[in-house]
Amino acid sequence: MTAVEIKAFLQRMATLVQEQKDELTQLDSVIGDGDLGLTMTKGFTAIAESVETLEEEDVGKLLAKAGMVIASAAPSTMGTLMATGLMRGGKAVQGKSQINLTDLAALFQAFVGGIMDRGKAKPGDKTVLDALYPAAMALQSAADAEKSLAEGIQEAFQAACDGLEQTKKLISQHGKAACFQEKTLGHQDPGATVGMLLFKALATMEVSHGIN
Amino acid sequence: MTAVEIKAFLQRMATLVQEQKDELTQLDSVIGDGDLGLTMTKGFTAIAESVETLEEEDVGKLLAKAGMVIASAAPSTMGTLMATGLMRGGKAVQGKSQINLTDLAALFQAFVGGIMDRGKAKPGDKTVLDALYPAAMALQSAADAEKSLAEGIQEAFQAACDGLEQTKKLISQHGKAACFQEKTLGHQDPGATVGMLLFKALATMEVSHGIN
Amino acid sequence: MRKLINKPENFVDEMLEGIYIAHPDKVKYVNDDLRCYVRAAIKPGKVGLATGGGSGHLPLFLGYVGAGMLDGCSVGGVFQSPSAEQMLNVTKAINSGAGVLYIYGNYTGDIMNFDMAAEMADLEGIRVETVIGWDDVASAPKGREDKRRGVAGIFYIYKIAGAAAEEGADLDTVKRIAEKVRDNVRTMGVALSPCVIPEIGKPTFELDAGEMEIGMGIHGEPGVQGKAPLATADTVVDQLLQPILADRPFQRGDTVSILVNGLGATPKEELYVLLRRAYQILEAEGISVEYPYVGEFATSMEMAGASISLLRLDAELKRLLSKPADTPFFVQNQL
Amino acid sequence: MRKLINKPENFVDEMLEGIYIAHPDKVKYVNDDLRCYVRAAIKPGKVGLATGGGSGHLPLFLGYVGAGMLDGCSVGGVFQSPSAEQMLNVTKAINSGAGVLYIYGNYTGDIMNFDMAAEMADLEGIRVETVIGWDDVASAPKGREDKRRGVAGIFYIYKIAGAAAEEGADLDTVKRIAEKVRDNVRTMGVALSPCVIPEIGKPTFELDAGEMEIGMGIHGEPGVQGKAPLATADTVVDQLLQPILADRPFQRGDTVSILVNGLGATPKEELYVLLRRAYQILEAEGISVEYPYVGEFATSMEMAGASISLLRLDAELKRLLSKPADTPFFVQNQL
Ligand SMILES: Nc1ncnc2c1ncn2[C@@H]1O[C@H](COP(=O)(O)OP(=O)(O)O)[C@@H](O)[C@H]1O
Ligand SMILES: Nc1ncnc2c1ncn2[C@@H]1O[C@H](COP(=O)(O)OP(=O)(O)O)[C@@H](O)[C@H]1O
Ligand SMILES: [Mg+2]
Ligand SMILES: [Mg+2]
Ligand SMILES: [Mg+2]
Ligand SMILES: [Mg+2]
Repeated sequence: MTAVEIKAFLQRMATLVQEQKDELTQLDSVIGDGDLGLTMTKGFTAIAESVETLEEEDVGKLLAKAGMVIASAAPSTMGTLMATGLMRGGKAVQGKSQINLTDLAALFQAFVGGIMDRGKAKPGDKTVLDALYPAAMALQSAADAEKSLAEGIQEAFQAACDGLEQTKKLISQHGKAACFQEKTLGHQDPGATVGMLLFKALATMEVSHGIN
Repeated sequence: MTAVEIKAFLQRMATLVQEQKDELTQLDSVIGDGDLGLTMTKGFTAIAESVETLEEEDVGKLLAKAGMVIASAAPSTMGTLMATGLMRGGKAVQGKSQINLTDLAALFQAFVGGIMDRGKAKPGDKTVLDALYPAAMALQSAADAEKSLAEGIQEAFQAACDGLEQTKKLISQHGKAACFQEKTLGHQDPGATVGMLLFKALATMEVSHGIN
Repeated sequence: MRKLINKPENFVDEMLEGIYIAHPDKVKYVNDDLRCYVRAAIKPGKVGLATGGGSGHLPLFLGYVGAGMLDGCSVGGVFQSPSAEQMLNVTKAINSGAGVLYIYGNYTGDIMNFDMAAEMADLEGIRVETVIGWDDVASAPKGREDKRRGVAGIFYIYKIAGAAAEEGADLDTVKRIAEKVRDNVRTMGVALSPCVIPEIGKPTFELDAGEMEIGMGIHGEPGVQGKAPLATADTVVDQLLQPILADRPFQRGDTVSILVNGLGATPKEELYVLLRRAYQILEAEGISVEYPYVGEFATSMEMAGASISLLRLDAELKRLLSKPADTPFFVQNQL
Repeated sequence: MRKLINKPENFVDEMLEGIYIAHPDKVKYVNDDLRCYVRAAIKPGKVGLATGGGSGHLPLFLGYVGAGMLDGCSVGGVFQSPSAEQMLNVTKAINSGAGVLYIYGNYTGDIMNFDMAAEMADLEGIRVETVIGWDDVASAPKGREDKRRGVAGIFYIYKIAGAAAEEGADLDTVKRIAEKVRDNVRTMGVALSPCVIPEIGKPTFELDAGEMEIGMGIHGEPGVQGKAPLATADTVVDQLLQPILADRPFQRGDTVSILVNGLGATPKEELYVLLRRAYQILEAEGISVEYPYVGEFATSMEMAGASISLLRLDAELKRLLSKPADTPFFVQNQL
């Protein structure tokens, strides 16, 4: 993937988040404060707009820049976690103008690690990590198995979807949802939904000349 | 009429006002603040309760006492006007343990005069006076024509009803209604409704041994 | 009803009990009547300032009793006048020989009761003078100022007359100053929702979400223009300031104080949005603003909406407005 | 929406413009960013106190920036954290060499951003310490205090830490005192209506007239017990105080300050009705009350409801609480 494709990915994410705005708001209303649709739309739209005209070939710097944009545009929990993930993920691939599946796996390992550092949560706590962590793991396995980039992304997307589904069986341990405790059982985690969308964006982004 | 009958009159008024509570509130909502049902019920109920056990043969003192009670129990515009009317009307018949039609006419002349002094309104200004003034005049005419007490009261009641009806054609000049100006046209004056009820109470009160 | 109350008929007295419990060093009641509310310590020789009116408007009316402002307040039921007897009792309690000034809003019920109280006070040898607040431009045309309702602008009369009395001015002087404030203050309000009188239990009028009523009174007296679709904050400010500025006494070169008052449910955030626009308009008119006040000064319980008052300042009013005040509901340091 | 606003997306900035216009002698902004809100004059050598958080809670958070309280506040969108960058800019502006203490509420978004800001400030050589308010008893069980939300009780941390800093205490001392306040304050709230975030335009939850939710958070986070029919004011106070008193640290013989806080639409009249009952209960528990505060201290825009906070006082806290403060939103004379 080149910087152009990373832009396409980020733009696809903005579109997906816009489309899912009401659903995100709805999910966050039940076990949170109902702002997630708004903040994610704001944050990813700001990213999409700012990368549009950005002349940047370095994939890492592009992602770090996107992280800084969302940090200011949407400094909510998810906005800040996405910012941290993008900045750390970008740092992991800094200097590259083209990334392969191994790079993408490294990027998301760092992305997830950054979120864990910042939010002090772990998989199973019913957060965005429950979609991101298995997806990052799937990317790594696919890279280790020398699968194609497209295959790796598909498997990661699937893992994210499964992880998201699993959040319904978990009890929230962090953020505004934590005080609902048992009442969060049965509800899909709003943040994990955003995590899943990141991989859906990767899996469904429009590319001019195929992902490579 | 003896003090016993004056009590019956005041008690009848309390009942009528209670029955009309919602209508008074409704009338006062349209061109006022909607409290008239509440204040009149409070005020006349307080009178009814306090005269119940009062050993007072002097009709004048009884009425003055009733005025003092409503002054404290319902110090709204109408409450205060009724208080002033009762006190001034009482003063006009002070010392009498029995009043005839001539006395009743004098009582209501003073009643109306007190209200005019206190509120600085005149008939035609769309106030309680538009029911009370013609009724007091009718009492006076009946007394001059040496009619019976019952006849005089009937004629006064009729005059109050007619006066009340006329208020629909007037524009409010006083109180909270005054700022509506033209918009008060077509609406029956809430205070005049209370004025009419005073004469309805006289005309329909329960008496043990006939009005005499 | 979205209200935290017990029995509606006990509402006012329970509120008063809470106030006396909270501020025993500042206020007390006289005549064993919770509704006869006076400053804990009356300053000897000072002109006494009394007000009174219905409950449901906090901090109006009793909230302005305290150092640098008023000495006593008779407290009525929700939106109801207190009785003449209660006013008399307050008058007697706060009179320390220099006479008493009544300052209250232009409502028939209050006027009649204060007049009765003044007559009774006169019989007891207490000199009483009266200044009635009538700042609500919406409620009567120019030239009929004395027919206008008293609304949030009365705060300025309390504040400035209070400062004068605190300095030791005599009754005639305090009255003159209070009248000057009355003649130089104008208010317009807008309501966005009704409120509920506890004892009535339902709104006295209907106003749907998305509707507003410009010029509505603080008891829900309908505005002069009727209901209209809710406009933007800036448009609303334009609609409020236009009739104020058209009325005298505001002119290019004037200095005014502005009071942006919340009616109850409207948050402070919105009041500052209104203030912003008001400054823009006043600047364009060549009127400069000093001493802005923003907050809840005269409410209608949980009514949503706001009012804007302008007071034209001269040197005397400005000096007195800047003086400190300290009541349980209003604290101001020297400005 | 019963709101006086212009474009929802401009709401916060227009509010801020209004505030800066009204109080130019008291507050200003730095970095050309309206949302980096600081005291107009920074006292040299004083420990800087910074807070920050979402808008929609006035006077929280920025309202406590001023003499005797805080030095700066980064301002977020409605119910949204400000950004780490904004926090850093405020930190730099208020640091006069003695270090900066962050005091804010226990919300993940704020924590992560303040942590990032502290890391960045550290790189710039500014010593930053943090005390997080977590007073809301409803939001996590005893023993998990650090999981509780920060609500109105944070006022006490600002007030008391602010007084200590103003006196010249060093960063460690101010932090120790702020932590003591945090450990001794407890709050419970009740909501009677939802509020509307301008940019969302509809209530984030439903609460019918005649319903209440005990323990609801100030962003509308549902309470622990769910909706219930609205009870009388006295019963509500019982339900609020019981869990506070069951939690440590309140015991017979204690002296407390009480804060009865309105969430926005609830009138002051009702707050005093609540206060009355709270005193009755505390008296029965052998707890004496000094320094009651009643009013709007931490709101959720036009939400109806209230919260009650208790702070256990020792001699040090009492002395500092009694000190004067003067901000555009909160004025207190020496008590
Ligand atoms: N400490 C944490 N670490 C990782 N994710 C978290 C943490 N706390 C909350 N989240 C995620 O954030 C989501 C809520 O995000 P958001 O609506 O932005 O929060 P808020 O409105 O409280 O700022 C939750 O659904 C959860 O997935
Ligand atoms: N100055 C006045 N003189 C006589 N009657 C008046 C005067 N002002 C108002 N009224 C009467 O009072 C009625 C309203 O009474 P009330 O509801 O008690 O007033 P408020 O609620 O304003 O105290 C009006 O309908 C009118 O008949
Ligand atoms: Mg959220
Ligand atoms: Mg009325
Ligand atoms: Mg309010
Ligand atoms: Mg409010």
